[in-house]
Amino acid sequence: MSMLPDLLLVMLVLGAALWTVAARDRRSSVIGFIALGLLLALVWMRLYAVDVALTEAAVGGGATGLLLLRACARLDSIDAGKPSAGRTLQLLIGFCCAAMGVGIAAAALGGPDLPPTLAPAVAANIDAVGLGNPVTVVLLAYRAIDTLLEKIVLIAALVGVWSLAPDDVWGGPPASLKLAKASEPLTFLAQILPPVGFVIGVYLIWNGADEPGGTFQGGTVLAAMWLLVMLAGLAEPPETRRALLQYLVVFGPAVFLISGFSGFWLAEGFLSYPTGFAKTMIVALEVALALSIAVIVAMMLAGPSARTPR
Amino acid sequence: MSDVTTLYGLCASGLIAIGIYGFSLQSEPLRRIISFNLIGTGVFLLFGVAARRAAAAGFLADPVPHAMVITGIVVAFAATALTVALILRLAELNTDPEENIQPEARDEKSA
Amino acid sequence: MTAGAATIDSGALLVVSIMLPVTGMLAVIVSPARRSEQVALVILAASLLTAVATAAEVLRTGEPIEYLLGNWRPPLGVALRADGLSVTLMVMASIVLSCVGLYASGSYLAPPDAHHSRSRTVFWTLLLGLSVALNTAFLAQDLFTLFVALELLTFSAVALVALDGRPTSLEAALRYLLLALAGSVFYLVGTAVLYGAYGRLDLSGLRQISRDDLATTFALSLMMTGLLVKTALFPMHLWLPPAHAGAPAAASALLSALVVKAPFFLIVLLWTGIAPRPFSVIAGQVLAILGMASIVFCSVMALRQSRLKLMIAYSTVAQVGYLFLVFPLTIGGTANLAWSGCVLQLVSHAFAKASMFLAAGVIAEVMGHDRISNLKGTFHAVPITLTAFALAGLSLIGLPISGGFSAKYMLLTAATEIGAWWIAGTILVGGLLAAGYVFKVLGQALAPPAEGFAAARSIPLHRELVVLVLASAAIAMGFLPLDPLPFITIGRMGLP
Amino acid sequence: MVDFYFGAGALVMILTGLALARLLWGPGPADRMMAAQLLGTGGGAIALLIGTGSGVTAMVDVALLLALLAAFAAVALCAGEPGSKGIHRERIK
Amino acid sequence: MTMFWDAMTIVFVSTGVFFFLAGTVGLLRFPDTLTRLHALTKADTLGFGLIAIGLLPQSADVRVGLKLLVIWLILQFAGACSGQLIAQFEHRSRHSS
Repeated sequence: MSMLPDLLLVMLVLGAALWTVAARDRRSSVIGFIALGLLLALVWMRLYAVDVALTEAAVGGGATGLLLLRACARLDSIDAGKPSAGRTLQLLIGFCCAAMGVGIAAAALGGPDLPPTLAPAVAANIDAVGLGNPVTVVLLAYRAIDTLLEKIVLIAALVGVWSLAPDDVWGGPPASLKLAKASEPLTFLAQILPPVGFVIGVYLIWNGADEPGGTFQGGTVLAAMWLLVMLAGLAEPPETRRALLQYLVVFGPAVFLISGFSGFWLAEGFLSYPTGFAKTMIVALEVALALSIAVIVAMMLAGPSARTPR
Repeated sequence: MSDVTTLYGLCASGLIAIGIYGFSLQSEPLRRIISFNLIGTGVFLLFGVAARRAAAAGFLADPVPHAMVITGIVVAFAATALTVALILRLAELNTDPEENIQPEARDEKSA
Repeated sequence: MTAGAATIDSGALLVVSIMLPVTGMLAVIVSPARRSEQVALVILAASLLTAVATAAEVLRTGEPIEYLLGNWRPPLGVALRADGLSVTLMVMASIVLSCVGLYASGSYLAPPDAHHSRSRTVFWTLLLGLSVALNTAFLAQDLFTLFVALELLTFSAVALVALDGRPTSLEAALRYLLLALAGSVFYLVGTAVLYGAYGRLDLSGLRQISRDDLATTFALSLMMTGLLVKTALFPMHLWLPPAHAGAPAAASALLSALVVKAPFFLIVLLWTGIAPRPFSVIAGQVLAILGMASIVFCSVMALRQSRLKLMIAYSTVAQVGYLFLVFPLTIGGTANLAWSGCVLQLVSHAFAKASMFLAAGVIAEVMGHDRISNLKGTFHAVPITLTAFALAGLSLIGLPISGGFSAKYMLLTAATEIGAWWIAGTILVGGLLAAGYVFKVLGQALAPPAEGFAAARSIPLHRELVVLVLASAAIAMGFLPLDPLPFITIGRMGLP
Repeated sequence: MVDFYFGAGALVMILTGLALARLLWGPGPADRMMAAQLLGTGGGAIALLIGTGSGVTAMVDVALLLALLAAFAAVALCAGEPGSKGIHRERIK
Repeated sequence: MTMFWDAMTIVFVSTGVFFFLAGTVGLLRFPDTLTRLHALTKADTLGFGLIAIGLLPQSADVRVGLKLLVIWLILQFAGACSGQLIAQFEHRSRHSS
């Protein structure tokens, strides 16, 4: 009995994936992908990875979904898709991919009977950090360098997105997100939901220290709420050259960097936290990072500048 | 419990295979980046399965791969955003060849 | 206690070499466009100093420098480690980055008649992004951290390719991005399988416990395939020529000289560090065969190009092919010589290729085009640049005295000593073909200018000098003794 | 009780799956937007049931996020429908 | 006492699932978009509410219970608004084409 939901879930996931690849038009494919993102949130819950489930729901269902859907709307007038490969080639590639899948399954599942794990090491050292959520401890203490570099990756990608603006509008605001068919229910939604979403986002960030949640999940929720306001036309995206915006983008990573270097003097080296203050510092860091993430994610979705700066 | 992880391991492999199939056969860049995301999702799921199999020390799963997956999801999102921006800009340039010649005219329209 | 203090100090060098460009990136974003160049140049100079200091420290002690980030011991934490090979590459990368920075400073990215702050801000931010990514790739000792570094490298490089905003560049950038992403995702599949099998991703740990089983073999094959796509080895090289040729000259120089080398370095890490014995032998053969195919096929392609930048880009694929010849050559007793040749090829190609792309940039600006058949009078217009081009060409062909010569000589000696005549033959054929494409350009460019020839634009002297400095560096590598280099084996696990 | 939760969860999953398939095939944009709504309610219910069944207390947070994003996704789908925001149309006008 | 609460959970959750069933049947059987919309938004939101109420007695602490109610409120609100949105969208696209 306990396997039944899992079996169904796997079938649904694979079905959505097949739909995403095979769907005739672009938009259906994107919606299949969004559905997949939400189903995966359930899968992650079954694998006891609630932090990942939250991230997958926020990113797969929310951020990536909006990104791809807006792209669909913009691409509509352009191309209708090209002829696909011949049937023999399709079969051949399909066969290769199936073989690859079998290989990966064999390699991943044929492991040792007693799987190796870092869980005991995480548990043994978690008291030194003083947080209740082991995933946050891994992200901001043991493997803090990955998290720091990930923020740099986000910034590089944002600069990459911004760089696609035409020369003459560089520094100006991105194209307005306001829906052409904006209407009263939308405005109403955009007035009521963001305060609720804001509280939920802050809750996720705050809660992340001890329970599932954290910076990226919370930050993305904040970004989603800002975008909702912009979609309803209640606010316009800011100019990318605005100093406040640029400082917000670098604020979180800069705080991370400073706290990392302070470890040389206050603790045992780069990216280590002074004993007793680790939790305080990590929570402060999470708040700063979430703020930057919210701005970066929202600006990535808004796209490059499209109007001349004032 | 190992049955469940086997099931999800197969699911992950299936996702990767479907994703690679889509990635290699589709010609439209937007569809390809969606397929890339499918492969990525499958890979993250592999990490998740490894984490669940390695539950120990009072944890229901090994938290280290979970942290890696979160980082991976963020990176994949950044990749998708950059690709989509490139696709859109390219499409824009291909439809409006006069794009860079009449910036002022465009401005008035969008204002 | 003093010994402990000393290690902390030298370890801090590793942290600084990654975090300095990070700081620079953040600073460039918030500083106004006209300041971005100064900020970046200061950071680049400081990075170069850090790299040299790190190299000096490794050379002085004869020991690798290791640093545990956050003081967490691997596999839980992530370690940085600088050994002979990685500091060599770090110094190389810093030199090339600084030279390209100098070349791009001043007028290059800022034509007075256009809104130039876009390309300025973007160029300098992402130049520093490349620096972060490369230094992390050379130092980090964890397969997942290396993945993040590879992604940072890709994003920075892609945006640089798209910098000039022309549809052709954007198309090349898009193709590059999609293939590079496919490469990273293959790498990540392998990483996931390895984590499932070993429960850790730190290199030193994996090295000790890696087994010869299905999971390891499969994972490593996937990872290497992904990295091969990123390093653009035949037959996965198709994205490279349009991308490298479409980028602005300064960016092309970085892409060809440095960006394709990071994935190669990772392949070396996997091959020497983790790969179990029977697998590594087979993989080594396969890699070498692909390398040989790259050399022959892409040299011919380079010969057939009519545009200068495309020719140089194809030459990159061919020259990177030489690096892969090293794997089967390490089996015999000449391993050390082969590795030295490989490293020398890597470094001298970086200098020569950077110089060549920058020279192509100067030539394109002076002549107003880069069609090889129409380059008469180039020498007359920019003698320094063309001298540099010729010197860099010598190194690519492998004529003495040059870094390329020493590198190919070492590889050739190693190949003949173990009787690998097929590798030796390819090296010679590759040299001949390279001579073909280099002299094709030189023959045109050295010809006297046609009637009424006038340079389209004059070039500031400092830029021509930078090109010459890079080419001279490639030549200067040829003055190293033709013996195995002891420096690169310091602390390198898995090297003989 | 665990079996009951899982059983109920499985049932909702089948129902949601069927409805999802219907909506994906559905002819118009409105059907697609309904799919988002469905994933919020259905997905939320499944999350709660399965979460309670497996003893994961934090499943409420997942359900909370799904509910919040369902509303967002409905709006996003509006943004993705033809004619709602085509930059080219806007310029041609 | 647990027996009583468990029974309550079973009753409410089962009714909730029944409403999901009704919603899905409506979705599959009803002929046009607006009636399908009606079936879906009403039945599913109600079904979710019943399931949430059913799970209330099982929640570990007050916070979890509160969150259950908040989710329901959000869903109701969002359902109402997006229902309106979808209907308007459908209405306009019918009249424009």
